[in-house]
Amino acid sequence: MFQGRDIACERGERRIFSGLDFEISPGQALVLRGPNGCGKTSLLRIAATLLKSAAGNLLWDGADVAEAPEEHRARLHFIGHQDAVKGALTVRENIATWSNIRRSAEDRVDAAMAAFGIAHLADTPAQYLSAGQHRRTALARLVASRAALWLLDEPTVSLDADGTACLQRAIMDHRAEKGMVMAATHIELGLDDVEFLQLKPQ
Amino acid sequence: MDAIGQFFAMGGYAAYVWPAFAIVLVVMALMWFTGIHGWRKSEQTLAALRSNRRQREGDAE
Amino acid sequence: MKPFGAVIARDLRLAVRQGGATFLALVFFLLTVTLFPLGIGPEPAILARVAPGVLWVAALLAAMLSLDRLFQADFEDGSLEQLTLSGLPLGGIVLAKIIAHWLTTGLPLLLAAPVLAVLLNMSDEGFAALLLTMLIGTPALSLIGAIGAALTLTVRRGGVLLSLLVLPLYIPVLIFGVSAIDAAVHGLNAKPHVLLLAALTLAAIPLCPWASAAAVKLSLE
Amino acid sequence: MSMHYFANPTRFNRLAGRIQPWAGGLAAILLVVGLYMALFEVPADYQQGDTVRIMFVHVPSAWMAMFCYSFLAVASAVALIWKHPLADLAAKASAPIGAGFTFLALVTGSIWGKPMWGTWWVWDARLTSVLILFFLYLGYMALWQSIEDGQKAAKAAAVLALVGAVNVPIIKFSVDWWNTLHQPASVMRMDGPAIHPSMLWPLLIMALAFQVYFVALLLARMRMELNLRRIRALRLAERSS
Repeated sequence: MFQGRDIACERGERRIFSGLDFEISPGQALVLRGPNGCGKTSLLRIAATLLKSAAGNLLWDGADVAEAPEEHRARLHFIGHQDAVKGALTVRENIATWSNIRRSAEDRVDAAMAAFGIAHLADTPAQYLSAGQHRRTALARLVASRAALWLLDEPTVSLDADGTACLQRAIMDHRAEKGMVMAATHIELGLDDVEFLQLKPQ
Repeated sequence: MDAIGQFFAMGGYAAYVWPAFAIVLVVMALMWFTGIHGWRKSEQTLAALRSNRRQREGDAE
Repeated sequence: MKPFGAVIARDLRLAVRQGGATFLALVFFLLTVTLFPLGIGPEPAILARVAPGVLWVAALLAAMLSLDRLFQADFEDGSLEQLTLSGLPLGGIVLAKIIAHWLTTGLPLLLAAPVLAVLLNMSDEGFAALLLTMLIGTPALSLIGAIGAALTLTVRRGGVLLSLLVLPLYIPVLIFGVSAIDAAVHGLNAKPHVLLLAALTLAAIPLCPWASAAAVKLSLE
Repeated sequence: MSMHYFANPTRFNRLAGRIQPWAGGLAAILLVVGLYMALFEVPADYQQGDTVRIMFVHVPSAWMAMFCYSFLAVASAVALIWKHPLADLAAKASAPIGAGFTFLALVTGSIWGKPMWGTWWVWDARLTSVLILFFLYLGYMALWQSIEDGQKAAKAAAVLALVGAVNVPIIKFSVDWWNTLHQPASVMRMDGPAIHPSMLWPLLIMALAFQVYFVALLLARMRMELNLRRIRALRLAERSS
């Protein structure tokens, strides 16, 4: 169970949002809604411990995340606007290096590439790939890592219809395995029983 | 007259003593006035920004 | 493979694949050293006299110029962000990247130094000291340089600023390094200088990654 | 009265407003008294003649150069550790003043040395350390300028100040070490002959004058930085509303 209590966020001297609560139980997905600049990305970055919240705290199964940030980071996977894909490395290497660094199992790399339809590009250096294929490589890392919590910031950017379908399937499988998802997205991901969190502009 | 001349000669080292003191005073004065000027200008800009913000809020009500 | 080793392996593989970085550092080192005889004149006695200083200054500049490769590329494509989320403390990640940077910069400079010492007609007693001080000193260059690289992460064209921040901090390493070689060349006891240099590097190992991590963290917010 | 009593910017602004003119006036008086004593009352030195008078501006400048950097480092530590809102302003405001004093210490030092050594610059251990300190100031100020986001710049500068502060003694030690290795036949040690009593008073008065001058100018610059921070916030709010 991943909870946020009375979270507030400040950028520069401006307060983006405050007093925000949310709760995600295993197998559940929470989609953030709201206009641009209302703090969707900031909330995701706070949940990923990339950004310190101005107030409030995050709880994982009741325990405060701030006490053991490293543990929290080891159980989440954050997909931001950037793909973090190295042109000099092949697709397989791009995925495998991250599973090595995150100590997750090697064998899921092939399953991950298959899940996002890039298995045929496994040994092609990433510099020859299109933006969509870069995005699929980045998203494939979600499947390759054993992260319980997926934090997705506009995951479908530069994905085509087929890519989006792969993402939906991956999310469904992830939720079936009691995984949790928190996503900021405009496109209807077509997921059933999803919670929504409306962020109001300040 | 000689005492004053003798004083300014600084025992023959006038070319070193006076420039040293002059540079110190000039640089300190420069730092002082740029500091004060910068502060005054920021006060004016802030006041200007605040007044037209109040004025804009006035129109909005 | 332990995550710490995985980060080093990743950086080394990237450096090998992209190839240029080590090569550029070595060519810069060679070029800078070659400038000095052209400037000072080929007279062997003079060259021998300035050789330790020239070698160390050139190596130091070569190491500094390749510092922006440490974080910049990973910062721009989002990899640095992912690295901070890898469950490994940021200080550990930074130390791993510094080791990879040293292996691809400091070590090659170390291997090239004796060859260039011949160019400068350095006396034979100095060679052992040159290698020893470079072995001990170049890690300190990568460690201290990492702080500058982290501080100038969010700065466009931060290269010049990086050198302004880092060069003053390199001075102690330079002084102890060169004085050790000079002592060896003159047959004096080089031990105290070498020990001081080693003390610098050992102190830098825990402190610099911690400071660099703090600087990286704030530019990622 | 907790540390944060003065943290409230408006209270600081009012307080600084009251202190600033008095401090400025006091600095001016002390300066006049000090200069008068230095130039008129103190006898010429038997060895250096009248050039010793330069000591009365060189030594206080060098002291202020060191003091400002320590002040900057402490303010940065307070800003980083206790998140005191005004501490990073104080650090940012004190850097140019410190750099100014370092520059003066270098200039007066080289003028003072010229008659003795016949050259404008001698790689004396003390002067070299002050020169390196000057680079640390320039690096610190350059870092502030080159990061747009005010909060990030403050934190980055604070980290740099602390790293610099740790390195100042190491650099000082290594330069002294280097100096003893290449000991030029330096005729005169930089801090001049033993300071006999008649010189002590003008030196202390000059040092106090510089110190009070620093406080007055620091307050003015801090209020300016505070205004600039508010101006930036207002402009940001305007742009996005």
